[in-house]
Amino acid sequence: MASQSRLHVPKTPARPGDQPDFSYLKLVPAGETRRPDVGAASTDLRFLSEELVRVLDDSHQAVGPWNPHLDAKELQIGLRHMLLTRVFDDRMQRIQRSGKISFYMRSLGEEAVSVAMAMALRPSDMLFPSYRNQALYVVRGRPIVDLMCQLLSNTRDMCKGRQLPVMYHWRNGNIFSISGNLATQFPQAVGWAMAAAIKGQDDVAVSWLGDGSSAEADFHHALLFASVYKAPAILCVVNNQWAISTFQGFAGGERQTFAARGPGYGIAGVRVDGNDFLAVHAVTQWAAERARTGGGPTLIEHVTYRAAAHSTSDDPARYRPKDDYERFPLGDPVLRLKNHLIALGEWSEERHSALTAELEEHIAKSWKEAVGFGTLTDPPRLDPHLMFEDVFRDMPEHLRRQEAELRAEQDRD
Amino acid sequence: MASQSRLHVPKTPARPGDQPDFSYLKLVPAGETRRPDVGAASTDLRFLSEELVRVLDDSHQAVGPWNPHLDAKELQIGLRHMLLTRVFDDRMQRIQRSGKISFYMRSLGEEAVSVAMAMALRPSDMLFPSYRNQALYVVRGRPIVDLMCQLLSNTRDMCKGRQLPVMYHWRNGNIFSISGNLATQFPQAVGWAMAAAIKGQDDVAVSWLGDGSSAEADFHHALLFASVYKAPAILCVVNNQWAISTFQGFAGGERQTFAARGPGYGIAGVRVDGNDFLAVHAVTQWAAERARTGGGPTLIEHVTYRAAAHSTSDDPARYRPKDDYERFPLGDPVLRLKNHLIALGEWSEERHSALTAELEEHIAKSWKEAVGFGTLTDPPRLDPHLMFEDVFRDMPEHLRRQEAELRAEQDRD
Amino acid sequence: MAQMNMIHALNSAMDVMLGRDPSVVVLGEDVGYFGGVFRCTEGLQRKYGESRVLDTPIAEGGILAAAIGMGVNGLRPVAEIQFADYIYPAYDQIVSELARLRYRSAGEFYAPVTVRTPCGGGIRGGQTHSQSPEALFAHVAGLKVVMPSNPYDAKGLLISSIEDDDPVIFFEPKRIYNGPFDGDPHKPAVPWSTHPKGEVPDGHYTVPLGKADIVRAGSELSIITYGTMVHVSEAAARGLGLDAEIIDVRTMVPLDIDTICGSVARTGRCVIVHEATRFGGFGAELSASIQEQCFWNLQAPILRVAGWDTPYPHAFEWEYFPGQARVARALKAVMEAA
Amino acid sequence: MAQMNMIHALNSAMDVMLGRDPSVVVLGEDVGYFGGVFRCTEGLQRKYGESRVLDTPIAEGGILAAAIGMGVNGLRPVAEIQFADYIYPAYDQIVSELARLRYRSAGEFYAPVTVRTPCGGGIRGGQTHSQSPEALFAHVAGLKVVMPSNPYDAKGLLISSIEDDDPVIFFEPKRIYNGPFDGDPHKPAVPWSTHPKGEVPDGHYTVPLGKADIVRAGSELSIITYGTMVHVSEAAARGLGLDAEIIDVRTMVPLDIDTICGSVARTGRCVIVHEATRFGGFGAELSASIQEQCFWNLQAPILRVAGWDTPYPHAFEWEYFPGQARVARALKAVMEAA
Ligand SMILES: Cc1ncc(C[n+]2csc(CCOP(=O)(O)OP(=O)(O)O)c2C)c(N)n1
Ligand SMILES: Cc1ncc(C[n+]2csc(CCOP(=O)(O)OP(=O)(O)O)c2C)c(N)n1
Ligand SMILES: [Mg+2]
Ligand SMILES: [Mg+2]
Repeated sequence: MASQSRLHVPKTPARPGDQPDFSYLKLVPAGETRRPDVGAASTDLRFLSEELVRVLDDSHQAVGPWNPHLDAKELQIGLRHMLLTRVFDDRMQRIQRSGKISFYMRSLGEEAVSVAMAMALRPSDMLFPSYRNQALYVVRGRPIVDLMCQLLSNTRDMCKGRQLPVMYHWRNGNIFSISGNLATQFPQAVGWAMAAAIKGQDDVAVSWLGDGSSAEADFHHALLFASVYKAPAILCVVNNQWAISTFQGFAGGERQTFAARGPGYGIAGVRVDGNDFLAVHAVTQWAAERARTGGGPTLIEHVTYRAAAHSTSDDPARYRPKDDYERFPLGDPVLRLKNHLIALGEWSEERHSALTAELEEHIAKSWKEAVGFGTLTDPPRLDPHLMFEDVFRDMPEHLRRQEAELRAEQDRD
Repeated sequence: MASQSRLHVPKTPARPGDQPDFSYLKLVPAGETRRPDVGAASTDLRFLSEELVRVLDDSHQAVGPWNPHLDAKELQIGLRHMLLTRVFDDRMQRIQRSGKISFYMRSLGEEAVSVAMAMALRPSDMLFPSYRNQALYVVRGRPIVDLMCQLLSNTRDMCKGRQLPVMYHWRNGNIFSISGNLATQFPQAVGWAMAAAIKGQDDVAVSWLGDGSSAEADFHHALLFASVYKAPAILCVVNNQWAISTFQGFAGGERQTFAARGPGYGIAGVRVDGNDFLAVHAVTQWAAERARTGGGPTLIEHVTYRAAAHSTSDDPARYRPKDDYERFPLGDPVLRLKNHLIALGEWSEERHSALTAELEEHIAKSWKEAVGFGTLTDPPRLDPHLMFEDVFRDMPEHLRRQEAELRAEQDRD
Repeated sequence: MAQMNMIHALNSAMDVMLGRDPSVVVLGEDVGYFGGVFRCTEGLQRKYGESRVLDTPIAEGGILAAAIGMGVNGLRPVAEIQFADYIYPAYDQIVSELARLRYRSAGEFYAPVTVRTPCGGGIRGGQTHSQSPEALFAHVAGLKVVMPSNPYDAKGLLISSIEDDDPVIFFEPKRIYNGPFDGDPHKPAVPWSTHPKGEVPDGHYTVPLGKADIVRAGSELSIITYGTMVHVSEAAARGLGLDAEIIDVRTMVPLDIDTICGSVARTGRCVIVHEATRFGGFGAELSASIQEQCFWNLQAPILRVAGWDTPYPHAFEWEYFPGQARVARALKAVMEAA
Repeated sequence: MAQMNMIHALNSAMDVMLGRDPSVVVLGEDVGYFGGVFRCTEGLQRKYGESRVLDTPIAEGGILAAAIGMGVNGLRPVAEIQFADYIYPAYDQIVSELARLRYRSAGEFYAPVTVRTPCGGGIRGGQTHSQSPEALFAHVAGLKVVMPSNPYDAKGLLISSIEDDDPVIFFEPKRIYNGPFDGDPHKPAVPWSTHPKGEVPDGHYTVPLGKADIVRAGSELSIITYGTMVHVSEAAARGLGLDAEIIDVRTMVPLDIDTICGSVARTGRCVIVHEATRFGGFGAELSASIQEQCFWNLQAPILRVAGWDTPYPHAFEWEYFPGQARVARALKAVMEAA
């Protein structure tokens, strides 16, 4: 039966044993894509969804109309945030193997997406992240120790032991709670933005999901509601080419960009080099200003690459070439910003090594502090009865009784 | 609070008391839109989703590259199907008022969409209609009596009394069962088309939903799966401007056409004058050939108008101008085809009145026959125990016991 | 005080809350300009504006997601799902998000969303305008579930639901929107004006969530029911001349199990009545809990009267609907047992 | 005969059916090239090709809709939902469409879709990798609902499900994919090779839907359970030295109530055990039905042991999970009663 099949199945460019192949990636040289007025009609912006906004060229210079002209200090801060995120991820990955935390997800290779965007936004803008945007916490200044305590589900865990590692939240930092269910945050961000418009707030809602997650119904709900009510929202598809083992062609990326979905719904769509700190920053500024001035939502596709395994439960060697990432044409976001700063004479290998060492030291110290508040396996431990709280604002009678049952059960042990 | 609101709310062009206003409708003169090769890449077809395919001009002539050059006989058959549908709808509407049937939905003003499409397709193509495509049954030759028996939930009801009126189905006619839940049939049609491709079948799946229904998640599921697997499917948004009381702007039609969603997903999108029998026929042929030759799916937006109330439970005078339809720029599909045939010298007012009389007679006779098999209120009646069948292929024990309980309950009465 | 049917009472509850609390918004399909297909929101958009009473796209999942986001941003959304039969596209946002947001964020985030939706049969609506899916929500930790049986409770419970910081799924038995219904479709319809609970205060008042109502005190057996079936049960018991204690559950979550078990402990006999399909319906939870707590008081098996385990059939509505005959059979069986 | 764990057994069932019946297709997220995140479909795409074993977009609603359409066009789709916690986006297509298609079309159309999905906790998966939502499907008329507790049943029941013309929701308790689990996380893991039901025929065989399995005959009380809890219940009863009759429900719909009530009628005592949250869980239906039919035989109240009515908490997994201690308390209570 399969023999006579005419079903089209998206091609995956390279599997284990194959040569990495990125010929499918439509690239545009840095500086080439036009920067339209933030007030332009979405129907005049189609080119933004099909080209590729880039600022950093191959000789590490910032070029073209999208150059945000950030001063060196800001770039150095950005580099530091990206590096800290990377060092943190790297350490947590190794610690998970040791069994002290049950699960972890790295953002290796995608740090610019979260860092440049968070830096280009206002602290009062509300962020609805996926599980791979940990750098947002770094930029907004949440102590790493707090994140580690969540990973450890220990006595200082912001989630009171209820959530899987990396499912952070931070009300005072205006970062929404991460759901284990993909894409649900996307239309919620639009609802938040609608409320902002209703209340006359200036703030923008920003949300992220992956190329694979864009297949979920909530992606459509988000674009549709954002379009209908012109909600002040920035919706990001982080196209890192992979959804666990599945290539982005299976999410509809084979014949069309993800950014192009925007114009289809009558909203602006922008395709940006997600590993180009300056380009991401510039596009974010543009979309935020557009939203704040009543221009409505923007869909941003970040073209990047998931350099690490999907999670600590995953082994990419099973489904893609080992050296795939080394061949990725858009390179590494940390390296590219570093080289740009060096080209500007504002950075050096020495300073970079020094910074790396300093951050590793900081992470190591933070970890020591965090484990002092307990781990999943070692005391001190959270009181299990926290399990019954926050199901409702006030604990109803049936949960009080179950709590009592548990107490009795434990007394028997 | 509302005072300071900045929320954009889509405009509804005219409400009761206002002058009808169709200035929002982007029109293109008949004959102007290009007819590309059926094998063209979806990315080169964007213009089809933004312009408007039209064949019949204001002087009732068939013009331009999309003219399907159908012979007069075929046009007369099309006119007959449309007229029969209209006469049937009209009679059922009046009968519902008399209480003999519990509910009805007319397709007044939209007859060309179903008739021209069904005539342009093969009998083996599988149709997944909404509740406003009754003309498909007329074209495929299901006796009107059978439809009436369904409306009456009588002893000849194809649904065995289980479904609300108009929720027809016809396996041997290759017409899928209508669900009361909007849009669910859209991705199911794509699954059917995927199976056709897997089996190496030549047949195409065709589905319809309304402008309002296109907001449902299943619209997105359908376009996405159709795009990923290049399924041989034709997906139609029947944009009749209204979703009960809600204008199509609330479904995302304010700044972009519905057809434009297609290119956003990398599939062909065509916007067609849904009241132009010839244009609908031509576009359907094009899309069907494209699908059969491996070109993949097409999204068709039919620009038309819901001339009648949403259903017998609705009163449009509450939410739109009484004379809105009379001012609709694309006119009436029956009248337009009739005038075209007259212009061709292939039809006349006399023949039209004669045909109308003949069809009214046919409907009246059919109704007499149908009520002979019982009505919702008058015997003969279906055996209520049919209620327990077809929940599963074989009736499980717990339903046998409930069936017995019902029998006992009825004996007590 | 005024005479109100359930539609007026629900409309009045939203009117009162929109007026008192600027953070309250109403959204849903056809709820704005049109006032809702059942007229429950009639006049509210004219009074409070297009950004307090919003017409939405036909996307139940999007409506719920938007409501959650609005709730997180300080609004108090009241979302209407046009028919309970159409709530499933929103099921993921309700079950995975709305119900668990407060829990997973350790109380930092929550969305005080009320979801109003007409449920139940008896209106010739067929399989997609007649469903009673309350059990599919009552099983989900983090949701409150409510169903009123009269205008007075409808307004008071809806105001409580809107003011409540937890998510509430508010079911409205559409068969009794315009008047109480005793299960006999052949009798002329009775308006709410004939019923004491059709007397409704104009202003703000609440009926607390989590409290069942003893509709009729009695000694011979306890009938535990809610929604339309409260009226059918009353008629059935009256028909048999039984001194039944009839309890209107009103709130399925949190469940007022003490009032319910207190009654069964006294009467020793219990019949549970609901419209939803029987297998795995909410009656199963009631039966199981009552049996656990009142086992030693029971003089007869607890029986459940419910809809048959089939989709809701259009032509056989009155054979499907658990009317007086079906309730009466169970009442007799329970009285005759021992 | 071969030694298989549950993953091998499920893989073998799909392999056998793909080989025997050209209309069988397998589809889901990561099920193709990769072989599934739990490896259940490993090797199948290589063996049967990309259009018999399909990788899909991450859209559970789309996967179910496509499967329904394929089923209508003569295929026999086996759809995998990566975790039961992610089945809700497909809930509308399952409840409104798959379950009711045959009924609403009077038998003209149906879709013989099997939905496989890993369920249950015990793997440190937190609130979105640990759920047991079977009650949310068992209440829906038109769906068959299955949950195996060992490799032999898993393969036989999955083949029956795929061959069945009705839709089947097939839950796989992921905690026992690799070995039976008695509820004690501190003991070293035991492989299926140590268990008689780890012996599985290589070829085609079926375990019929709708038949419960008396895992252990006994006289003192009946334990009604399924999935992982079969093993926890056995251990708990053993620990108390009770001569318990343990019944593995296996198929929740259609339910083998006669075998269950036959047992309870004999023993007069009954404990129901499942992992899902207690309120409105499937145990409520079991308790209610057993009580209705066995009331006069019962010497003690039927008790339910279940997960607490909260989301599944990551750090408190073993306080949440209904382990031997919780089961033992109920067993003692039921034995001591009277
Ligand atoms: C509703 C839902 N379906 C499936 C999953 C399982 N799952 C978790 S991550 C993932 C892949 C997501 O890929 P992508 O969206 O590209 O994000 P990335 O991991 O690449 O950042 C899947 C299938 C889930 N968490 N939720
Ligand atoms: C899932 C779902 N939500 C809501 C409804 C109620 N409803 C029935 S028809 C309709 C309007 C549909 O409008 P449109 O899609 O434009 O089709 P038209 O009636 O104009 O042909 C609505 C809201 C439904 N049947 N199903
Ligand atoms: Mg990805
Ligand atoms: Mg419409």
